[in-house]
Amino acid sequence: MINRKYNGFLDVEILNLKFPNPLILAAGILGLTAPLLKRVVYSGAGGVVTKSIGLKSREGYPNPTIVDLGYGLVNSMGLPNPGLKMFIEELEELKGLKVPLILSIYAFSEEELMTMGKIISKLKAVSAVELNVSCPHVGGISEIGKSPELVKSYVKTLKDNLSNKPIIVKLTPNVSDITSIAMAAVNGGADALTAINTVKSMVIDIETGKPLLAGVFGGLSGPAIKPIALRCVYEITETLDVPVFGCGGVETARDVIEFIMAGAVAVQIGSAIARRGLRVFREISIELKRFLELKGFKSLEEVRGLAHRR
Amino acid sequence: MINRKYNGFLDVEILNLKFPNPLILAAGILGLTAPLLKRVVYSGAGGVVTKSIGLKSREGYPNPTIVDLGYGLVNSMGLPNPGLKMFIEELEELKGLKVPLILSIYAFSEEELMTMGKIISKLKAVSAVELNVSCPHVGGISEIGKSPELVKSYVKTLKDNLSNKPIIVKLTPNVSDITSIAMAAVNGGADALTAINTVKSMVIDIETGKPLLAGVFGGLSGPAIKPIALRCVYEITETLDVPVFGCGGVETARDVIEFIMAGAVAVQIGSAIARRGLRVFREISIELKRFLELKGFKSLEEVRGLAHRR
Amino acid sequence: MKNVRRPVEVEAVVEENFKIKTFLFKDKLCFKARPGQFLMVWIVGVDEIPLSISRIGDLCSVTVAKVGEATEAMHRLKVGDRFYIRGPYGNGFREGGGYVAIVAGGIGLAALLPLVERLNASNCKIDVFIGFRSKSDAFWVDKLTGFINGKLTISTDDGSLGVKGLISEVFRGYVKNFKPRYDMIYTCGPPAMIRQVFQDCKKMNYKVQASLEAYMRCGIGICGSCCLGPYRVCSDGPVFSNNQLTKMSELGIYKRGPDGLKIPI
Amino acid sequence: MKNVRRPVEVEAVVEENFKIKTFLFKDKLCFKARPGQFLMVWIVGVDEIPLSISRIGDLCSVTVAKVGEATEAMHRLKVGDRFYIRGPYGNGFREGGGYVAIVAGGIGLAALLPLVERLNASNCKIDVFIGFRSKSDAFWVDKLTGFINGKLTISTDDGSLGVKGLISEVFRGYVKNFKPRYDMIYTCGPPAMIRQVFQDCKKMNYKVQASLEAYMRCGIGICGSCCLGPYRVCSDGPVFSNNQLTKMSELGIYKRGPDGLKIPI
Ligand SMILES: Cc1cc2nc3c(=O)[nH]c(=O)nc-3n(C[C@H](O)[C@H](O)[C@H](O)COP(=O)(O)OP(=O)(O)OC[C@H]3O[C@@H](n4cnc5c(N)ncnc54)[C@H](O)[C@@H]3O)c2cc1C
Ligand SMILES: Cc1cc2nc3c(=O)[nH]c(=O)nc-3n(C[C@H](O)[C@H](O)[C@H](O)COP(=O)(O)OP(=O)(O)OC[C@H]3O[C@@H](n4cnc5c(N)ncnc54)[C@H](O)[C@@H]3O)c2cc1C
Ligand SMILES: Cc1cc2nc3c(=O)[nH]c(=O)nc-3n(C[C@H](O)[C@H](O)[C@H](O)COP(=O)(O)O)c2cc1C
Ligand SMILES: Cc1cc2nc3c(=O)[nH]c(=O)nc-3n(C[C@H](O)[C@H](O)[C@H](O)COP(=O)(O)O)c2cc1C
Ligand code: FES
Ligand code: FES
Repeated sequence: MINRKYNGFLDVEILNLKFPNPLILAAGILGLTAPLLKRVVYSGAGGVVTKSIGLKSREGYPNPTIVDLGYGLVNSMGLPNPGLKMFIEELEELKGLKVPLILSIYAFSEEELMTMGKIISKLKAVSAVELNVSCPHVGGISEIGKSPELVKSYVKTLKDNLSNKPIIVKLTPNVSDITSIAMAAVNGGADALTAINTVKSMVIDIETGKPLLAGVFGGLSGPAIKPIALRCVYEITETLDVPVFGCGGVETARDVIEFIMAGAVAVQIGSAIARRGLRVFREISIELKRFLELKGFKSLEEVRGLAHRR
Repeated sequence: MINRKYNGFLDVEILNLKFPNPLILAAGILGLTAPLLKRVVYSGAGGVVTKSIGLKSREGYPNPTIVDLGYGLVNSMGLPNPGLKMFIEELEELKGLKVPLILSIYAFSEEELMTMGKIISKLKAVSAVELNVSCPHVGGISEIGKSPELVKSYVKTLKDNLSNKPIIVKLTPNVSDITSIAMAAVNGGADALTAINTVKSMVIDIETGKPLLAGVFGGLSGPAIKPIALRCVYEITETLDVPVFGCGGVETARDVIEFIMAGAVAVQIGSAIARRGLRVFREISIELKRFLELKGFKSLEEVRGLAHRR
Repeated sequence: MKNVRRPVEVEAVVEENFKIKTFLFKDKLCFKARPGQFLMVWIVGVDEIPLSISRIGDLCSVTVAKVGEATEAMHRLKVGDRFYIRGPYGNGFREGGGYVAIVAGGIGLAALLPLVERLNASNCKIDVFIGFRSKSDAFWVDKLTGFINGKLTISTDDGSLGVKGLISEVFRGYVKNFKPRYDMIYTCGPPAMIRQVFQDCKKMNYKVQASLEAYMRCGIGICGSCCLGPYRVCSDGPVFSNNQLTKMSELGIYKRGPDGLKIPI
Repeated sequence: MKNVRRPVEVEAVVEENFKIKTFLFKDKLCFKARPGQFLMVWIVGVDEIPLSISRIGDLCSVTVAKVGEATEAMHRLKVGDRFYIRGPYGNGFREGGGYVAIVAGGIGLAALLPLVERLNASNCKIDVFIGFRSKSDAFWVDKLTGFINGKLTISTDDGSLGVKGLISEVFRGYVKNFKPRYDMIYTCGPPAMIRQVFQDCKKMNYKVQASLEAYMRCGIGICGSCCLGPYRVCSDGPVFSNNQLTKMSELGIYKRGPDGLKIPI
């Protein structure tokens, strides 16, 4: 499933896609325009996921849309995006990107997904599709990700309408049993999974007594959710033999190692960019190499899944 | 449902029990012996919940059992306790406690619960029972709390075998829809709810590549889970008219206010004791009074549920 | 922590003209702000919007042009009312010595005033070019006169005050004719103006620092709402210099709405 | 952060006697520890246990009696091996001046040695009473001789070294006879010994600081595993003084197991 070339030390091959390093920009973080995505790649990301794109454009929620708690962020962007047709302009500009470009999409119905699948099939720039069924603050989306039946059905619909591109399903931790959802995704035809999206949360402004976020609920990200995300990755990879992208609270090389040891093939990085800036990719790469060398590992593959061995 | 006497400013009456302030010691925190529980009361707690007690004694997991992440703790104690019969000794010593004493219990089967209910019915010292169906790291317990059917059935069994004591059910956030579990608890006969227990998590030691906690999984508590707990309290009180004890990450008076605004009748405090010590109860009480006075509120009741009003 | 929303109380309100008001408040973090930095200002129940810090000191301020719902709500604030701020955000202007020009359009002056004060204090020679739509839109002309030791040029679209014409054109005419040896051009205003000013400055080999605007949500560089070329206005900017400005082909041509759609300017 | 587990490398191992070894390591936080503080020591795959810091300096140490699984695993560690520590935890001893007595039983000496060093350095007069089961259990007798300027009394249960008898009884006899005017009694050892010493000291109106033991998990004062009377040994202690000791009726009578059950001593 995974091939590693040892020369680069950090490069990984997942779903037949070559990632120069396992540090991928997470969905919804900066991924709205081609020039900015290119800059993220130039900054050292091993791959990028776009903002989640729907069939139609969405304005998202009014401000305030983000709260910084120090140990994590709570956001309720509400999936703002220009809609697939307009986003194609950006994707056209991204042809020839040096790292895999993963298009994140969401849909409110299987009909929408069908239409989107057909359009995306023709997009050369797109290396893989990440299906977001897990945004906790947009009604109609999180509900999909909580139901094994819906997840399976949505994934199957996408699979049937998408030619030649692997499907990654991004899972929500806001469920009783993430493994059963993961299994449903795989049964529907998912080639890989991303765990996790944000944890459903809330912040109250005590001066006014009102929910602080205009969207009332938000999603918790950053360090606060790292132990939850690790548990999810571990639970899934304990049962299923499917590539899992670890996501949630990655800020340092140590975090990356934890995720790989828990069974992830690579990680996605979001909130850390607020604290460490875009240089987070290059810096973690260097720290990662140093760690592997120090410990005498010849590749990330040697580290992967270590926590499962007893 | 709740009566407030204005003289004390902070006192609340819940389930016909008078709490001098809304700051209650959370289950499993120090609550293993009578002398220590008395000291917690002496330190200013408005009520105390004991360690979760089972029918039989349990050693819990071997060390290490706790990880401090700075912004939260991950513990996998594994419900160590001396068993109900031996714990009665401690409860006897606690008769005449000046604040409500809530006995936290768990059971692996309804038969066990039946037996426990009958024994507890006779214990004068116990003001109320909190049923723990939510410990994320002990197999057989968290499963109960994830199933509405089991929750309802367990609560009903306890209700049928417990005379004259209110039942509080402590909920897990590790579910797809906490409101449906809350509803099941109420339908089974719960008089109040506590939200939330810890969030299922994991920590990996990157030096060895192994899960750090001997129990593999642990429960995340402290500031990291506050936004999750607030969301749970809000979701439950948006739908149900039942007293809810807010629990998760309370460290300051501001946190208490957030929980009360989200709809909680009082809060439980656990992890904060590691950082602020036992004086946390008295200190928060003072801060709380100051806040209410400053804002011109005459009671906590005026603050409660504010976030639900639009 | 600067990212935590904190309430501030309105200490004074100054009506600058029929649509611009300045709100003064105290804040420790703003006290240490650099000219050109901005705040995310939350008017509860309405919106959270970016506003430049228009005064840095024991009393700080934002200066707000009424253009829509949030700015109208701000204009209703009275002394003693509260609003929330987080920040200061962004890089702010780099201050240099020597001979500089300020080219401002309308409310763009808000971001530039603290800079002018600083540059003046450090004995720069400062020429100011400032354009308004009309005489009634003008503000701070007296303030500027007090601060600068160079030339003050005002233009209005209708000629009701100063020269008639766009300030970018007035500026272009001046530098072409007199070829002043500016060490830096600082500019803020409508994007079309900035585009023009920057292009002219390139021809003259001037160094430019332009403070730009874009739709903002997070203010901390992760949501991507504020992108302009390969940059985030909130955290790579809002002040950009020649190399960066060159890479923003869309500057003054289109901007992006909350949905990321391109809106022609 | 002291609560984060950090690996340390064994720099040297000293075999104190047939069942006690001292492990030396470097650690910045331990360097600043107070005598009487302890560490939670994690031997990966085995257990995490509390151990007193038995030396404070550029090299720090723990001194471990082999009594079960975890301590046996520690005894297998060689120079260059690693184990994890967190801490230092607990209050440690308060140091005073004047004339003091140290009453130690067996491995209890580990917690007391850094204290003796400090007291000696601050020119206290120190009498030491130390009890071992038998001559083969003795350790650090030379070390102590070097440090103290007062009386050194050794006892063994079987009389194979020093006086025959329990050290608590030897101590009782001495103070009854000579009524020395101790300013402080520092004690650490088996709980029954401490109980006895404390009771005798109360009669003599001595001030006592006793370092106690209990089963520990969190080390940070929340799990309740280590309770003794109304106190948590990990964070209210491990060193307790007269008032507190009076409230621990169970001291030396029973202790609590990992399940909280009372175990008679
Ligand atoms: C870095 C920066 C500094 C600014 N400084 C000032 C200042 O000092 N004084 C001043 O009057 N104005 C300033 N603005 C512009 C100000 O933010 C907008 O005028 C304000 O947001 C309008 O809100 P509204 O609800 O009144 O108008 P709306 O009717 O909502 O919109 C009017 C215009 O404002 C823009 N706008 C609305 N919301 C935002 C947002 N969240 N982020 C960016 N633009 C938005 C819209 O795109 C539209 O072009 C600044 C903008 C930026 C990016
Ligand atoms: C504050 C403190 C300081 C200590 N300092 C030292 C020291 O410097 N040198 C030394 O040799 N010993 C010290 N001990 C005792 C040491 O912790 C135990 O000997 C050790 O835990 C035994 O572990 P084991 O697995 O080898 O034995 P086991 O067979 O597991 O148990 C033997 C005994 O140790 C006790 N024990 C086991 N685990 C723990 C635990 N987590 N916490 C407390 N007691 C436990 C058991 O209750 C039993 O009485 C100290 C204890 C405390 C509380
Ligand atoms: C501002 C913001 C916007 C996000 N937008 C999306 C999105 O559009 N689609 C999506 O699948 N996840 C979105 N996420 C979730 C992230 O991709 C990621 O799953 C989560 O933030 C956890 O990773 P982190 O802790 O590294 O941020 C967003 C997160 C943030 C903070
Ligand atoms: C060390 C520890 C032990 C706990 N033991 C129990 C327990 O026995 N029963 C229970 O219901 N909850 C237990 N909990 C959960 C707490 O009661 C509480 O729900 C959780 O810690 C969140 O609150 P906090 O953030 O204030 O700690 C325990 C938590 C900790 C940290
Ligand atoms: S406002 Fe979010 S990146 Fe700039
Ligand atoms: S070891 Fe947990 S309270 Fe002392």
